Amino acid sequence: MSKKVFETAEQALDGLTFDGMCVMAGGFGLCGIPENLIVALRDSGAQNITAISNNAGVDGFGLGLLLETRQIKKMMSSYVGENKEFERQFLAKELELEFNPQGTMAERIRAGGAGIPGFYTKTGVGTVIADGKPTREFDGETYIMETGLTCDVALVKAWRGDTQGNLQYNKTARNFNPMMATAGKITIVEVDELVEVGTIDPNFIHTSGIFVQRIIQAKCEKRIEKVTTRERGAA
Amino acid sequence: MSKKVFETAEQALDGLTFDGMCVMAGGFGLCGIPENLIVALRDSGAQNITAISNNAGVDGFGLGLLLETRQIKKMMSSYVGENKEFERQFLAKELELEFNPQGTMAERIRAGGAGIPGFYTKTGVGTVIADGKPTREFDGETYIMETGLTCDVALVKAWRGDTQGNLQYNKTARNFNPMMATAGKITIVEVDELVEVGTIDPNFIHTSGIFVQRIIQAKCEKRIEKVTTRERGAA
Amino acid sequence: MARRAALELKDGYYANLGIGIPTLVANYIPDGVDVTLQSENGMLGMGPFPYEGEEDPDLINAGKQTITELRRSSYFNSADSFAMIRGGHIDLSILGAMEISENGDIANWMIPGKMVKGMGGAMDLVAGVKRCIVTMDHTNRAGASKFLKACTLPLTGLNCIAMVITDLGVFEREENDRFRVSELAPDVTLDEVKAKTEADIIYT
Amino acid sequence: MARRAALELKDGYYANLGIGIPTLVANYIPDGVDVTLQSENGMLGMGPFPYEGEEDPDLINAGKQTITELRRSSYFNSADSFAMIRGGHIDLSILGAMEISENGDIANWMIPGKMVKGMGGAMDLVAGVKRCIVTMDHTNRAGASKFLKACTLPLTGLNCIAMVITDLGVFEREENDRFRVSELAPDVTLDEVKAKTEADIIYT
Repeated sequence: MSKKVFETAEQALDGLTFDGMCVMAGGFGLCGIPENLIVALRDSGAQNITAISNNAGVDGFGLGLLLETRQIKKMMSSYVGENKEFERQFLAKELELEFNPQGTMAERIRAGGAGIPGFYTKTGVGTVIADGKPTREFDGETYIMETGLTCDVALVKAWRGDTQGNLQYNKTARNFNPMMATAGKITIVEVDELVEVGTIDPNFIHTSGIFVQRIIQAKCEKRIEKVTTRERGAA
Repeated sequence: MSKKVFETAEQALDGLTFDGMCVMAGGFGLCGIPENLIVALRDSGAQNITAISNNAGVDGFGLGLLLETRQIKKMMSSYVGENKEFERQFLAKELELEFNPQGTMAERIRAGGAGIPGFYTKTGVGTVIADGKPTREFDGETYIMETGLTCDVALVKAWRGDTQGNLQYNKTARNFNPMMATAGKITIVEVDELVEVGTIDPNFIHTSGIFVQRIIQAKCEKRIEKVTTRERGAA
Repeated sequence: MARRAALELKDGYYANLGIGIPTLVANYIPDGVDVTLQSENGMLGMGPFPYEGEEDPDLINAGKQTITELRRSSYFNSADSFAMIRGGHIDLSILGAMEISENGDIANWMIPGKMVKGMGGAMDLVAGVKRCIVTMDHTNRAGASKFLKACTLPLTGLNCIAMVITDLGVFEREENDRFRVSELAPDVTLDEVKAKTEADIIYT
Repeated sequence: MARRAALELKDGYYANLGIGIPTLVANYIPDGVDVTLQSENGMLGMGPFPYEGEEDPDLINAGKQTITELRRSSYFNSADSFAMIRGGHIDLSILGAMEISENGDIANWMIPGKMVKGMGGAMDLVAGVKRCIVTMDHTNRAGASKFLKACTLPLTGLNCIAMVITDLGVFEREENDRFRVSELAPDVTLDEVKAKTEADIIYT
């Protein structure tokens, strides 16, 4: 039962990294990213990584760490605004980039995990996103076909997990993590809190343990990208 | 806020039923079916209903009630084994029937609610289910295209709901209910327990209130189709 | 513009507000109008910014700003969030734009030759939300119209904008699919709008 | 057959057992082998039947029987359940069959001319689960082989069965996609298997 539990991020990645691998990393901005697993992936030295993640981290944090070391060959994202090193490498053509509309990307990852190789969406019809993609009419409207995505290793951040890999996420730190957990040939999770099996109410498990091969408990810095506050006394 | 809350099943259906309407009803067997809303639908007198539901109830209970009164013109289901009146009407060609593989049906309903008009699946390739459906190859394997399903009114059974329509389901009574809640032009829910908004932890809401137009609290009989037990002292 | 856009929020609406001017719309929602805001990173029932010291790194909006939750809030994953958007369950989206065309196309995500940050959820929103309203300046810094016969920038979505609110007025798309001037901003004349609008719209 | 099939359940497996003989397999899972059972109506970690008086109408398996939960259990909706199945996350399915063909086709859901109850989740299981094993009687009541060159009944799935366990023996599909007799049941001879098997399989 405890075969899924590993002590450190490094041990959790052991034997699973290789040059040219495809990795998914959960998170939206810096919220809900598998911080420790990303550091361990950097330290593994794997090169020419294809990274699927909604964003590319910031300089010096999150996937920004892997950009600094030039371990990423290609990014698939919906928005990469907050990263100077990313911009530099992209403009110097050192980095491939495939933009996906955020909802299309989320659905492609869910589809990959669900054994659905393709689906139709209205998103992107008539835009550059539709270039080269098959189309089909339904009820007189045009839709484009998008394909399912899977990866070699999915790196996931959850709030609480048990030793069987059953997971719960916290607030908007959920984002892409649950779908990515289903789309990895191997899924590795870092949780704030690792608990005994039976602790989490089975009605409220967000990700079933079947999707999780390895799990670690790790302390996250949880950096905030944009602190915004209101004044006390304000509405 | 309380505009979504209705007193009775009859009131909750008021103005929404019509001849030829398409209805989805949640539940697996008799587990998690919207018992009271089905009775109210029968009493509305709507005729020629297309009913989308994994099963067809039993004689005298669940959708079996609507079969008795001949209000159903067509059923879309994956398994209809437990209903003599169903069998009689079907063999007499008084009832149309479209079988869907259970997983295909679940995904078609999810797709309908998610704005996905079509998707590809391996389920049913080479069987009668594939007849007349478009196919496509992905990585050298053949898949068939299935379409999204929506309906005029979705009847949903949940365990707990708040006055904004946020829902939680209990155990395997969840089944088709959450997807159907997303696929109705109008979604009506009956819950065992109606609570004030703010009572349910926002992290563990299964269906967001955005999908729910009307909600009632109602007592369910919760009939068990097959009681199976083990002897005390047994493993 | 934000104040005017807020009038489009009806009681019981579920709405998604884009970054920039649209975000400000939340401040002008009329009393007694109950609106639930969606944040496409996975939340319904977005609350105001937190008090200082109460920021939660696990709770941000689609603009990556710290926010708070409300009693009605619910969280979900990104696939479910965009299922909600794509499936037409969001009543209204208010978003910014670089260009709008007379047939309701919108361009708001890239300028060729400049570094492109990505479309985020914008393409999904304009394709999926029931009614999309744009707030934008009527002209660019050089004084050229942003309300065009056809967009010159790469599109975000085709034939999807129902209303345009600019510093000059309000432009509503009618059943014949053409935009009509429905309101003028204070001290703005129809002639001024005509002069600053390239799109072929109805002025009466 | 159930006892033999249980040997195919390896430690750490997630498995789905069909109705009938496959259900009995759970009783023979060897000690020390940790297997999690899926029920396609929305549960992982299916427990045994409840004690009398402790039945929960909200807790049934795919055969509609009352069951119990375990410490490891989790519940999910039908779409997520079949996402799990279709996506290849279930290691093993054991199911019954009316006919099996030599190329791994299975027919187990309808007999033309008889009332058809439906395929339930069977088509999804055989198309999605990593490894599908059939347990069935080798011949029908009339003594005719159910292990055929080609199925005569409407198919449930194409080329999807990896192993057949019958009252006569165990038949494993090899890399060349042909079935081979890998075990004989007690007191069964190869000649008897040959006589009762229509399918072209390997007997050495």
